Amino acid sequence: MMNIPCPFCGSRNEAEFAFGGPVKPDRSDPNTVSEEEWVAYLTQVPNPLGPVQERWWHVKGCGMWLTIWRDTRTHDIVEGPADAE
Amino acid sequence: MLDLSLLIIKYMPMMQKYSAAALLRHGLNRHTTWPRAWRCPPLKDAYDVIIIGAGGHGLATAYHLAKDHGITNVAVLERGWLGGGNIARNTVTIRSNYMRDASIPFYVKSVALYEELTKALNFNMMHSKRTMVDVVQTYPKMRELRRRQLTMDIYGSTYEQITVDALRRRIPALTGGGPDARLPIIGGMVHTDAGVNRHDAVAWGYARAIDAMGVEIHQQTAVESLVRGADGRIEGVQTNRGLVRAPKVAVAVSGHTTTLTETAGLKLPLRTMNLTAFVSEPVKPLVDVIVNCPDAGFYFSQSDKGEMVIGGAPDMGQSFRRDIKQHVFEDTVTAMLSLFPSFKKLKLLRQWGGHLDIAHDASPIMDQTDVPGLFITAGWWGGYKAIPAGGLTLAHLVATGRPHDLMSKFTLKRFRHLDYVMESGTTTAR
Amino acid sequence: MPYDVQIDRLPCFALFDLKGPATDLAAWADVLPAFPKAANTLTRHNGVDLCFTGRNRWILRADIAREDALIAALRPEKAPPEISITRVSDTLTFFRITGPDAAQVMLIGCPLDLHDSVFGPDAVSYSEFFGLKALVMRCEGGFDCAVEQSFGDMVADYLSRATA
Amino acid sequence: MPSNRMDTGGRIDRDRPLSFTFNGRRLQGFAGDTLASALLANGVRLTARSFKYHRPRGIVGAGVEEPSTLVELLGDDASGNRPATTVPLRDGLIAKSVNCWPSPGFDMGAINQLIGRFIPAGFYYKTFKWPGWHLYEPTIRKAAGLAAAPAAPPEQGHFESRFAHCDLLIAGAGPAGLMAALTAGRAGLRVMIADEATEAGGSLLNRRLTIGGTPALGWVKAVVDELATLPNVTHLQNTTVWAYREHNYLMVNERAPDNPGLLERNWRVRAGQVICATGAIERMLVFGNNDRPGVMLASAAQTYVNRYGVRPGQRAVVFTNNNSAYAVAADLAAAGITVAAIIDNRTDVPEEARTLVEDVDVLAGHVVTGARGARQVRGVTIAPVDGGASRQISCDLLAHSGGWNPAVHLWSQSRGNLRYDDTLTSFLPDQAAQDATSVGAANGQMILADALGSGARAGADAAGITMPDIPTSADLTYAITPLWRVEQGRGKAFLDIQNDVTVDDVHLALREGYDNVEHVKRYTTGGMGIDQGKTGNINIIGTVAMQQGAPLEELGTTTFRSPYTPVSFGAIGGLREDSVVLPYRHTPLTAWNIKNEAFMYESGARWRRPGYFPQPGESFQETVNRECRIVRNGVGVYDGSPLGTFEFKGRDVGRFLDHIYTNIMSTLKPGHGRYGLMLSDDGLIIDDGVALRLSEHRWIVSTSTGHADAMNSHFEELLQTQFPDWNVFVTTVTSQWNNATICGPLARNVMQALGTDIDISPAALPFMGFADGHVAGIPARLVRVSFTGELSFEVNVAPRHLPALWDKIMTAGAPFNIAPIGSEANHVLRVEKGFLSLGHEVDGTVDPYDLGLGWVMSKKKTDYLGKHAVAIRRSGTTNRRELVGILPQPDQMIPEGAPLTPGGERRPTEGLVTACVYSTVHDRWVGLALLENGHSRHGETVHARLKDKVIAARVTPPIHYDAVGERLRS
Repeated sequence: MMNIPCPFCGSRNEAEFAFGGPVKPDRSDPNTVSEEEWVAYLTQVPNPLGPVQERWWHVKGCGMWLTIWRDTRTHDIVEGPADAE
Repeated sequence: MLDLSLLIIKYMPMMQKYSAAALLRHGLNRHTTWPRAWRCPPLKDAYDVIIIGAGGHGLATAYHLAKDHGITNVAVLERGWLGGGNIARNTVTIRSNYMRDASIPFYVKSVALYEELTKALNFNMMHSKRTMVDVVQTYPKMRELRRRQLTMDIYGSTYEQITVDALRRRIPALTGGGPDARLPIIGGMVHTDAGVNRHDAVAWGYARAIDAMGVEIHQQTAVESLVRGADGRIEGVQTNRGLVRAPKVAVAVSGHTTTLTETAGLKLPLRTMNLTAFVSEPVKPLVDVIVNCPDAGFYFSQSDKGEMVIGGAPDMGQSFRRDIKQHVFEDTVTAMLSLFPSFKKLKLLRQWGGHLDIAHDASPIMDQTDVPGLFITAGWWGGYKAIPAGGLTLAHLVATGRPHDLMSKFTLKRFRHLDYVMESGTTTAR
Repeated sequence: MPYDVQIDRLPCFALFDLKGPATDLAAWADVLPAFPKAANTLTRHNGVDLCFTGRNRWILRADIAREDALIAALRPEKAPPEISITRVSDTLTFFRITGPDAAQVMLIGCPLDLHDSVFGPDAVSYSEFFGLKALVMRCEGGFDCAVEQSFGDMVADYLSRATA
Repeated sequence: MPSNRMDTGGRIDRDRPLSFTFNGRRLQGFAGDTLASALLANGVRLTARSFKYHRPRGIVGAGVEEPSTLVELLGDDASGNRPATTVPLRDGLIAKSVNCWPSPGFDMGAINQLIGRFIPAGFYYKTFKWPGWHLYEPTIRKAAGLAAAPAAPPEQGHFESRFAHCDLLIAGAGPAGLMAALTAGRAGLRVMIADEATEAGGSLLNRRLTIGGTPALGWVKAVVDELATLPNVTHLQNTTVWAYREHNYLMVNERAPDNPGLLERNWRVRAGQVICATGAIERMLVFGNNDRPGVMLASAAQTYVNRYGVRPGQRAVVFTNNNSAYAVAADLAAAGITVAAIIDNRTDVPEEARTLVEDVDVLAGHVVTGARGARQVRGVTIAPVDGGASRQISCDLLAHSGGWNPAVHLWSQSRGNLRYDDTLTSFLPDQAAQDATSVGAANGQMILADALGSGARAGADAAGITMPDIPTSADLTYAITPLWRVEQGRGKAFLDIQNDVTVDDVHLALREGYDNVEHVKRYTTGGMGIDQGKTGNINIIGTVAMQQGAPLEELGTTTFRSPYTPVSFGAIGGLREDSVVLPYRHTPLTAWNIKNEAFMYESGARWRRPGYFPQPGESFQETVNRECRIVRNGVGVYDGSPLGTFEFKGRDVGRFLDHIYTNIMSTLKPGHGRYGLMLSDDGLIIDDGVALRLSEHRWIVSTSTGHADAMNSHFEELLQTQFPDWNVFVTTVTSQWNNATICGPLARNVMQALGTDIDISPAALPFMGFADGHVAGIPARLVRVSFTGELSFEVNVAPRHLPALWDKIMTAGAPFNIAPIGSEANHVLRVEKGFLSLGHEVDGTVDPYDLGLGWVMSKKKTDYLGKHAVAIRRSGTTNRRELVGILPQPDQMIPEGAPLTPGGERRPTEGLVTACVYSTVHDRWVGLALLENGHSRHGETVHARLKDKVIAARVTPPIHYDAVGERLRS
């Protein structure tokens, strides 16, 4: 049970959050990219052995979607949400 | 065919035959005369094929390369100790009750190969064909399982519906899930093909057999990167013990697939996730089948040592930590106690985690990659049951360059058209 | 000894979900108490609680008898696009847990650190209660804890089991 | 019956005798005893049989490390596999040895000793192969497994799990832990200190030491008393910290909570900092027959005399490789036990140790090469370390000490790493991975003064105060010369007593190439017993090291897994069982439904709903048929409350809906609604529903019941992460708007009978229209949607009004024979209409075109979620499975999910039956199916393949009823 820093609520139990997956590149206009690029965007996510930037939704708390850097080897949160208060 | 049989005649005698008689004979000289189960030969600088990962799939692939295709100039490179990956951490459930045409025949074949493995490898796998019983608690689930049943029947995999009474007679400890329970049991499905065996035996049996056929296993040999030639083809691997060359490299490192392929500039639709299991204290025989409770979200079987071997849902986040998330673990335990209230007094003895990579559509991937000569077998999620057929089909692919019929749907190419294989099936209940 | 607590399921409150910048909300509806500054705190003004439960998110709580008056004052359907005002009186059901062991019973279901030094008299926060999303705040001699109305019967059952 | 109970001493209450039963014998003990100490007091030496060879065994340890005597408790506190050393004695306790029959004295399984030499480690991998394992398995299973499984849940009481928070969690209340707690507690930190023993003190309970010049236990009492006065300190005994998870989240199991209703309590503790004061565990020495009853850990013998006033023997030999056993010898002598000799592998014994036992014969540079005696130790054979003549000494107690292992289990679980220390010859905590420190013996501070000091230091650091003064104490220096095994001698030398793993087994494993420590562990099963190798693992590693000539630090340890000691699943689960894990959701009509004998079940998304309303004598099918006829020919009503409902507000709502729906929503006029379909960006159908535009900037969006939560997440993620600048607010109002849906040709009549201020004429309120007003005097929103294909009025009201509305509908509808409709009939009606259902027709592979919903895929919009993915998928795939209707030939039911195969042969499927229902409209079975290229195969005959037969079916369009849809528009 990780302790996830929420910008609004402070650190809370992981169980209050829903996992939002690793952060993908911004969604570009599919009309401007090749089919291969679009497929890659849809199916591939960062899967590093080490820090990964990922989203969590504080669904049972303040409702905020937040972004943290978590080390996938240790669960250490190496960087909290950018807009932490 | 002829030279294949020759191969076997040529190599098998190198292997010390295991039998009760051998035990007696060696027992008389205090077991000081047993040979090594496998050698540790010097690492050559080149092989015909390199297999990365001496886990179940890697070892089985080497076995079928040698046995079916006569390719024995093979090195299996293992970062740690052989059989130390997921094969050392799984819950040894062997079954073929899948839903899609693409999947069922593959698993039917795998179960059949497992049943013959003890004889094939002259190593006791302790294969226990004890059947799996599904405890069904919702109508949508029952509908989905009936769908499986009829499709499985086409491929000769057995799945029979039984009543709640029959279910409770089969599993006397199943005293929860009564009419007033949150999710009353509405029936069961019996999959008689299912069984369990001894995971260490599978790893050691394969290792011993491939060693006897001339394949080399190199433990404590970590592959740091894949090496490509000027033409983009795979050329070999860089290890902590130096460069090793091979025109064909197969990656069989559940969980770490992307870690390796990215060293060759290859991106794959895989995520690494954590799955946990735990065992109870050993107790006298109580449950003689594999109990699977899809609605409650857990399954277990009782090992020959008497421990309940229990598994549940994965932890959502990506993880290489091989840990246990307490809340995920508690959900599994509480689900179990709802159906098996007497287990409240049973004690947790040991728990552990393992990691595996899951493809974007949650189905396995076995294919040659865009890097010529580089093959992957990944996305196995419950891949223990797939080891023998996984080895059979990957060996075929590596040897012939063509996918085996049993794996023809599970290519990497399918993603180019988002043509998913959705074994997970129905998305929601009515 | 068993837990020394009193557990009551409270009747429906008048509840409003407010979203948007505090300034715009305050400008639109003068009936509102002063907006709390600190996250997860509330302000009280003649029987109306204003809970700061999320960035640009607020819950207004008052006696159900004041519901119509509040609707008239808040005019949800007329509110400008910069803000959102929605009546949600029926969406939450409140439990009041009071008595010497109230804090202990809360610990069985709620992962929040409810120690006085952390969860003060004006504290309010969404969190979990028996795994369900819940709004938790202090009340005289204990805690108020609200869950989604459709889960109410379940939580009543858990509480009776927990204190059996 | 011999009594080994001393007249005085120990922490037992001689005024409170307790009687208990062990293997059928009635025996006496005292309050304060453990089962083990009571057995020893009664002279019971042979207490167990070993797992594999069924060798006679006695009591080896005095705490959780006990590898030998496991008992099964019967009666009230029934439980299995309990080390006798951790079972507090109570009056009427009934215990029996596990794994032997009929008794440890006469055990049939002992036959295994005779064939022992032929069943070495891993023997079962090499045999039992012919004709098949199934032949041998049942026997093997019976032989394994130790105690019987619990037969039933506890009769009274329940388990509790709770959350807790503290600044500092201290595991262990020995000298170091107590000192840390006192220091941090005085400084005002919120401290939680937990200890597995029945009382605080740790090793001080077992030894005779002084602190501040007075007996150490006096100091312990003073500290415990002061902690009790500090409101910021929680002190728990009989409580084990069993797991150390990520982010300083630890599991703490309290076995005897103060609440009589509770059996056990599990604390989930989030700690600011953690101090591991878990002490050290003595390790065995490895020599021939080191498992004989009467061969005991030195610290255990010391514990029995000092803490329990029990003499574990009359004439003792002490065998050691370190100083600590000299204090033991002194204590044994003081207790009136003859100490025949101290055998020490060290050639020069430190003076301070030697002086403790002036009149005891110390044989330096010697080792015990074997224990004599079968059912209990009668003597030992000893010899010089460097070989030479052996001789024998008789004794009935062999107290041995192989040195001490810091209990680093918790530390390792926290992912803190270990280093091998050559002076202490054991693995010690090294780098911390979380905010944790290790103190006392757990950190290699083997002397009392150092333990107290490290505890005080850690407590002070945690509180950020200066180091307090430490009370003075005297203790023996710890000096050791490693002795992983005695190489001379004969007889089985055990490394793991519980799993019967010998030195020969490890040698065999290495010989056969199982040369990694993990391989050795798995091949020999060493360290895999219930004690998880607490006394033996290090000796296995040492033996491997000796054999391979490799230093221990290179080999490393095997993984320390949670739990530290076994924990009952009940405590882990706590209250969270059954409906707590999967809560039901109820609508306000649940009571009414139950009163009206609805068959209730979970119908997705945790909602408990009526499946159907059977009338007396009706079969399931008759009930469903009746409910269907009512809707098709008259009027019915159902509770549609669970439907996901969201209020959208803001300038950019239209723009946002255009992005998430496949069709265009922004053009919708206020007062109107529109059906829409939502795709994931990779083109999978995730939901369908209706959007209502209340006004320019306010909308209501409804989603399917099952996907409401997922959709909420979907909306918020897009809005917060992709369109943070868009002016859109989303508020969930599912439970603010419940609805009763009146449906059927007579629905309008019922509405008129109810009375409403809304003009419900088709012109004023057409299909997909809605209006706010009153129905039967209740504030309501009236919506013209239809899930049944009939004229429908969805009357949305606040939940608090729903029961009243429902009653009024029943009254107003009575003249029209209105009746409640369950979800089964709803299913039939939607199938007749060919309405798609997530989970039936939508199974993750079909796209809107396959379902005949191409019209809902906007051509105008250049981009929306899933648009391009669907195009890519269709361009790359052929033989798509498309939605069709089917009419079974001859008329009969086809089970849902039945595969369609060419000619019904045993061949790959070309589709499947997604639904098949009895249509009261056509008086026959009708169905829906997904069929390869189905759209172009209307009129063909396909075949459903069941196990026992093949059913033909004619392919039709997927709409079996009112294709033009005039009824729902009426």
